Amino acid sequence: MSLLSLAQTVTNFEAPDVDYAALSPAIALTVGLVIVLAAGVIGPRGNRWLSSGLTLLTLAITAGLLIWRLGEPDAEIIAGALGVDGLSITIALMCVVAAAFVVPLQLRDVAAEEAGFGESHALLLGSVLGMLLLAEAQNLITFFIALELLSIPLYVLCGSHRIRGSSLESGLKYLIIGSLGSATLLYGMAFIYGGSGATDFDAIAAGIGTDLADDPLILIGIALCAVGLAFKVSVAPFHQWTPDVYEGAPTPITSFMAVATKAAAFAVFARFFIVALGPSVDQWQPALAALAAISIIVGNVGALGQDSLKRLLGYSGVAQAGYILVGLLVATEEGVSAMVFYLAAYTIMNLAAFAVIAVRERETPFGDDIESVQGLGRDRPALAWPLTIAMLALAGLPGTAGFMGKLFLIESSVGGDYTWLGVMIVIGSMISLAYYLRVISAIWMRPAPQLAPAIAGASPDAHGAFHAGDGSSREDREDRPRPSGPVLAGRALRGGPSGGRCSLVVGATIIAAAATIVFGIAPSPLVDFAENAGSSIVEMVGQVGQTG
Amino acid sequence: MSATTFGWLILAFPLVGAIVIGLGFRVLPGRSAGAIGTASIGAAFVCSVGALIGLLDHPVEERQLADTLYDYAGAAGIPFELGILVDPLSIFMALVVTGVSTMIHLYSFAYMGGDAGYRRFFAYLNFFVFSMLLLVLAGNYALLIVGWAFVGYASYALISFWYRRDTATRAGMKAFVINVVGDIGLVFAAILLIQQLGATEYLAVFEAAPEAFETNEWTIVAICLLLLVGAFAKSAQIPFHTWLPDAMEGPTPVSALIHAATMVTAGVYLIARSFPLFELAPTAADIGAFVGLATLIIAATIALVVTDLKRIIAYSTMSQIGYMVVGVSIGAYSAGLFHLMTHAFFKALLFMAAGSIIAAMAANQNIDRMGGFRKALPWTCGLLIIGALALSGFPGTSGFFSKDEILAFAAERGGMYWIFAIGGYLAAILTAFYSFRIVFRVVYGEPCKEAKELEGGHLAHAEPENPATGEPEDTDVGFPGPDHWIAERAFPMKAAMTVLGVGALFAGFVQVPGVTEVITHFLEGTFEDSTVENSVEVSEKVAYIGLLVGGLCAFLGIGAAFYLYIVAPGSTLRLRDRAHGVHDFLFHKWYFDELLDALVYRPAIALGRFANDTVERVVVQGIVRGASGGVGGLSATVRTAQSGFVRFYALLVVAGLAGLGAYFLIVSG
Amino acid sequence: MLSTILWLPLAVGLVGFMLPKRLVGAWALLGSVGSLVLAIALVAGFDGASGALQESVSDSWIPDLGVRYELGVDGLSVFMVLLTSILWTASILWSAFAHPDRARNYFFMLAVGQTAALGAFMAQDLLLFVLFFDLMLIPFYFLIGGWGTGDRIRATIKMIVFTLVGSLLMLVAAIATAVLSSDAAGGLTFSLEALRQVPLEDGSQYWIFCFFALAFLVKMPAFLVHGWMPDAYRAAPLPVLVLLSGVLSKVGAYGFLRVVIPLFPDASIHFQELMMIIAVASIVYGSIMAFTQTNVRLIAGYSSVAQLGFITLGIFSLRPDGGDGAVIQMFNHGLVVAAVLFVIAILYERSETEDIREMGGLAQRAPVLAILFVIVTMATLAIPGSANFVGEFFILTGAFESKVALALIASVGIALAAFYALRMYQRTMHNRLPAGMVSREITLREGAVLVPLVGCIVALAFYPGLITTRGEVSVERSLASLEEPETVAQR
Amino acid sequence: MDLTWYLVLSALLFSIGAGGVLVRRSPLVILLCLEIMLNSANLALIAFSRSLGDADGQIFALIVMVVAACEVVVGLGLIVAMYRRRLPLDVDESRGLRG
Repeated sequence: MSLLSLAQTVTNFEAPDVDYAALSPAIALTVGLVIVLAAGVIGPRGNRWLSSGLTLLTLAITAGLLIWRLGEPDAEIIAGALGVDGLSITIALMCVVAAAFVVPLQLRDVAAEEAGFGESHALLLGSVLGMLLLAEAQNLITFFIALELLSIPLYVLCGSHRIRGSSLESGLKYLIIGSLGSATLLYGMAFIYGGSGATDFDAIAAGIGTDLADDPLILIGIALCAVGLAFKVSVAPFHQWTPDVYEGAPTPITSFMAVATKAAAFAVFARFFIVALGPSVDQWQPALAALAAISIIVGNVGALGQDSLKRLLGYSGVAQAGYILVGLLVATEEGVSAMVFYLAAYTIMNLAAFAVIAVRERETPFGDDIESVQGLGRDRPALAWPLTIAMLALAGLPGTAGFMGKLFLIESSVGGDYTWLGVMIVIGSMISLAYYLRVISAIWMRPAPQLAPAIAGASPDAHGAFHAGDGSSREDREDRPRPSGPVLAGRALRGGPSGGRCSLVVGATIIAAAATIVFGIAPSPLVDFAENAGSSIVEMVGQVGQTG
Repeated sequence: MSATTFGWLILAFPLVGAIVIGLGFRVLPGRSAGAIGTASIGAAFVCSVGALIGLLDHPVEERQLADTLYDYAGAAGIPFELGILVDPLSIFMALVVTGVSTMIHLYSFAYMGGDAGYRRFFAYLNFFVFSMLLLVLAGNYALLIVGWAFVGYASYALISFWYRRDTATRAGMKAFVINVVGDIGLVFAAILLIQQLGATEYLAVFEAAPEAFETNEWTIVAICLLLLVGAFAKSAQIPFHTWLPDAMEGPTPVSALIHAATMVTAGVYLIARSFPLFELAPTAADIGAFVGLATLIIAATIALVVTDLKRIIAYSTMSQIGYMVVGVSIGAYSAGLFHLMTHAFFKALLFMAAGSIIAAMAANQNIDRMGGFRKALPWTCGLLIIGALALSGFPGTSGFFSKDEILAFAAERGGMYWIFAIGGYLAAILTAFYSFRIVFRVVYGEPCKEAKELEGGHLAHAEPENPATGEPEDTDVGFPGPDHWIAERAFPMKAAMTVLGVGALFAGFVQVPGVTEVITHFLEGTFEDSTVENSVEVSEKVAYIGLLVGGLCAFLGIGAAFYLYIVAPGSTLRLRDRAHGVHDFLFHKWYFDELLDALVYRPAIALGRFANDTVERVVVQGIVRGASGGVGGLSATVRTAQSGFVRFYALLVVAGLAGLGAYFLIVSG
Repeated sequence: MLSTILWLPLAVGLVGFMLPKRLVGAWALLGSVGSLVLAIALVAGFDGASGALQESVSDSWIPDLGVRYELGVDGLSVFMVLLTSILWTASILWSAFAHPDRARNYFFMLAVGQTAALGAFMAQDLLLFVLFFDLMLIPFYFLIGGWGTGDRIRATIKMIVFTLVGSLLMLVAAIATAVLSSDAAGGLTFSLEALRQVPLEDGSQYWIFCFFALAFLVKMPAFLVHGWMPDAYRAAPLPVLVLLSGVLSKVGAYGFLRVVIPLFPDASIHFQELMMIIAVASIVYGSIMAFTQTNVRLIAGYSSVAQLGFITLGIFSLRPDGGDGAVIQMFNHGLVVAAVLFVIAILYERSETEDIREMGGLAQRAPVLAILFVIVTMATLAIPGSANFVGEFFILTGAFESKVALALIASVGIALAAFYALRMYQRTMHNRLPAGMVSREITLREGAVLVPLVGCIVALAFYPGLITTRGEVSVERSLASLEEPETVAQR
Repeated sequence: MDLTWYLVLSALLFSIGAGGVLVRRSPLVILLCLEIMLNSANLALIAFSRSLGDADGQIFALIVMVVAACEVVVGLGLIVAMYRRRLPLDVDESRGLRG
């Protein structure tokens, strides 16, 4: 009897059907992650080539699978918990590219060396996996898990340069504030779940429908979720972790965080708000508009007069988040396309900038201080031009992808009756010129600092300014003792990479810069790429409209 | 060849001369530049005669031949053609200009011989003649303005010819800027004409004007007043006259040519040329006449006390032009132009004589230091006296007839116009007095040091110094020249002066009341349809009375001068002491310079200082500083908020959360 | 044709990177001469009678935004293209002799600048125009900052931020124009021709006009927004300054004729008085400042503020004669100010100073220089008989027709111009030679640059009709859209 | 018993957690407070799922616990690392990064 009932239950049980083809990128990443970790643990200690190679291989396979899926129709993967569509794939591709760009940067990164390449690469891949899932999340639960899967490895990576106090500090700060954010987000999710009675995005939208659009429970939930997401994309006034963490974390990690996290978080931000919370768009639009304006201003003025380039880019990241948010909040197809386009542009130009900073950190004793790029125009044109282009692009000057991105954002803002935000964007760019041009004038118009030529001379053994990271932490910067000969020698003894290997990074940098220019002149391919995302969002909203 | 072809040739020769000398300034040997210059002007004179003959072939009413070379810039409803008008008036002017210029070129050929800037001088001089001819031959107001401005530039270049003298450069600047003010007047007149009539071409304008305007309509009055502004600035009429005395900084031939004979009479020409407009605006015409009257009296009074030889003559020039302006303004066109011609002769002559004397004085121009040149410079003094006689209107000389014709016309027209007759005759007394003041101070009396030297056969030399400031000259630009020339020792100067002397004596006989009226007849081609001139027919009775009065005035003035300077020498000093108030007032030229300084120059400078110190620094840069300061402050705030305290970050987060929550609670239903 | 002219300089500049340093200058010169020849051919082949666009090029560029690669020249732009090529050739010639360091970058930046300027003049697509307009700044930032003198970095940042304030707002305005008129135009388009068919309603026209006007006025620069000018003029290397003041300042004025008046007629009429007042203020203020400055660069700078004021005055008389005057005056001022600046450079090489109080008496040993300079001076003060006079005459006629009082005030500028221009000439060439000043005759290199420019000035003085007749038709065409609201103008 | 009380309690817990993060200076305590916040969310989730009568909320809560555990692990790891470097275990002391 009981057996029979048991048998009945067994027979009744049917597993949800899984679209493995659509899931394949995630699977590939997971497998790769395990292998890399194993290789790191079992394989020869500190062998940078093995794990780097494996990581790149994994990323390549994932990218290949993603591109393959790009052609396929949209699909639900596991009972609507995950879904593959244009948005998810484009965002995932960006994250994968960013990671692939970071791996060579890590090659000579002392932090990765200490933490062990296997481990740090595994963590990197874990974070990428989180991003992939986040971009595909269709459901509050997967959304939350993916978000944490993205964040937690980054907490570790930020703190991975253990012998540097600032690295640990940044890790801790990131952890505390990040967890605070997650908690808030989670609490908000709880309210939305309670209000709408569902966890699937489209179900939530249906649940909210039109009558609950201004229900306090839902709206409080929205507020909490907005705060939580604003954290991840570092929108003011929830941005304050950004400059500190960017400055403290090892440069490769910073660059990865700066671009990939933003991309993934914005993807889910858009999906969650436009699809799930679509019904109460009128309620949250003004709030987000205010946030966007605030963070444009705060980010840009904060970056003025910063000497640490990473910090400067951190603040500029806050401002850029504000720009991108404009594309999101108009909640139109143009808006989302503009957002994705700008994210793509932002990815390439930021990667170029950070790569140059990373290289200079190793070549000069100035760390990421602006002095480290002074006179670059004469000494290292191969680095000077990419950085210049990146800065011009970030400032949104014509002929660069940044200009096109701003163009699309402004267009969507005007189209969505938020012209004043368009004006805010350009006002922000005006202010931003003051600090971007400061960097450029340091590159081209100021002489290289006294002892820099000896270091920046790009002679192989002179790449020893190794723990320049120390120089960049604040207490040293206050009154940095000019590193004298022996100190340098000591640094050089720490064994630096030769210029030859750096050329890999330089090459990547130049490619990124070139891409910035190319997409600035012929944006169409990138536009089509971005429009997949836009259209897919609109489709989802459309489906909701039919169901609800 | 047709008259118009000659007209173009008249323009061509001086221009070519100027360009050749200008480009060849390195290669031209010796005095060849002077030869080329003189020759080209001579050729222009010949062409003028040719044009005259060509013109006389036509019947009187067909003597207005317009011809266009090409459309200069006409567009958007603004006509702007490169066209000339060959008619009796323009040819008359062309003859006077080219004739006198030829003589003065001849004079300069020798006089400037010692100057390092010899070629430059002739290039400028030829360019001036070209501009002057362009002015008189222009067929429309637009081109007139071009010629008008070119003579202004030429005058500037020649006034500041000795450009190392800052007095000279300053005088040039003054002349140029005042003349630009005049140009602006003309420009707006032209604009108004275009606006009202859509034309600048003389014949078209004069044809359309009577239909377009009724008499004394404000537009036509405005047009005429604007024309008068231009005319006064060029002809040194009050209040635009202050540049002329300073212009004497230029070499003497320049004063003779530009600031006596030709350029300064352009205003008279302009008024005469635009007579159909002025006859439509009697008010403007009368204003012109009164300004002329004021100028002729004031200038004459100033000329009584000035001690600089050239400046005396300059003020007399102003005064004489005053006569002409009165003439052409009250409708005595041919009379005014007749006086223009005779004045050109005797005033050029006076300047030439003065130049010769100044050369003898080693560039010293102060008549207080001169005296007793009659033996040293017989020829010069003779011609000086001839010039003075003509200027003071001594019976039989050219000035006698021309001046009286204007005044007789005024008397005949009667009514208010009596004022001009009376004022004119009174001023004539002054004129006679100051012209013979020169004669008696320079020619007679005790020979001065230089005169004695010269009698001993040695031409005085002095340390080169600026007579105005007394500071030493640098001789790089040739002033005062390693050697200088007097008529007695330079045949070209002699010749030129003689010719003009003959003109000054006998030119009057072409227009003797009741006997001949060559000028009037010739000019009829232009003025035939003048309502005013033809309405007034000067009766022989009035004319002869006028001559009588004029003669008396001349005698009176000369007599007074004779008494004060010969009979009772030194009495002038007593006179000065007794009426020193008057003397100071006159000696400071009625304080016109000071007035101009206070009203225009100082305010402009003050305004400039205000703009620099206040507007630029406070407002304009204030905008910049304010913006950057605001952003900077904001940045400071943001960066202080970034305190590094993680708990503060958390606090901000909670605050933000609270804010959002509050907002959402508000919007929730 | 146009595409060749447009991209040739950039191509030359890029190739320059592969050449050895000593050849770069010559190569760049070759390229600029090439583009000059093409520009002359363009003018020669230009049909003056028709106001329509000529040599038009139109390809799709960013379909998603309806942005097209549309080029074309008409009477407004053809001479600007010529001016650009002339001045760039002159500037490159001067620089090629001077052998700047980092020559490759220098000439590359010059090349980028030329392409951008040409693009701004040729663009017939609003967004393309804006793009080139902003792009122009970048090379000049590098040129002034990299090869300038004095406090150049502050000056450049000031200049860039200041001028971008305008032009980025203009970007928003441009997009807004396209978006707001997309319904009427049937889809998003930035084509000027299409946009002028569907004028916006007044409300949006007004604020859009303000954004555009701000951009152009800052670029000129006009009174009150010229704060960047003195520093930039002091800092810029002279061959670059020639371009900055000769060409870039014109783009602003050109923009009014090309974009603002055709697209926002009602706003143009609504703000006519304001703009004319700003113009007159610039004239008077610029002139007053010019005759109180002692630094020759600043005299040139403020005088061009005044000159640009005249041009603006002509444009916003909203009449064909005023507009036509503005067109020719843009060309004249470009030539004249370039000549003046080169003269300043020559003077500097003799006196090692840019303060007129420390100069003087140069004419004695340098008669040829004196002659050239006096011609330039006379052109600067627009002596009748120069092409500049024709320009000012037309402008004043237009202004007189629409606002008599303003025209009269503007005439003060002419008198002041006579004063400051002559003052500069006299203080440098005349009066005593101060101690320690060497007066040298103009050298072959200097002559090679200056003489052709003066030649152009003189030649144009003989036949200004060359421009006025060709400008006329196009000006009327761009004023055409004012026609029907003319009634509004009356009240 | 009414759902509201559960929500009130969870809100209370959330506030306590947040307040703790704000006032306490030891990173350990701050981690604890963060845990409290997460659990307040859990409470709300479970309460809702109960009132809605659907299991998702409870599943969610279970997963959240796992995640919370991970966070704490990482946090503790960092704290240990700081301790090893003799860095003061006081969040107010670690403010090298600022400005």
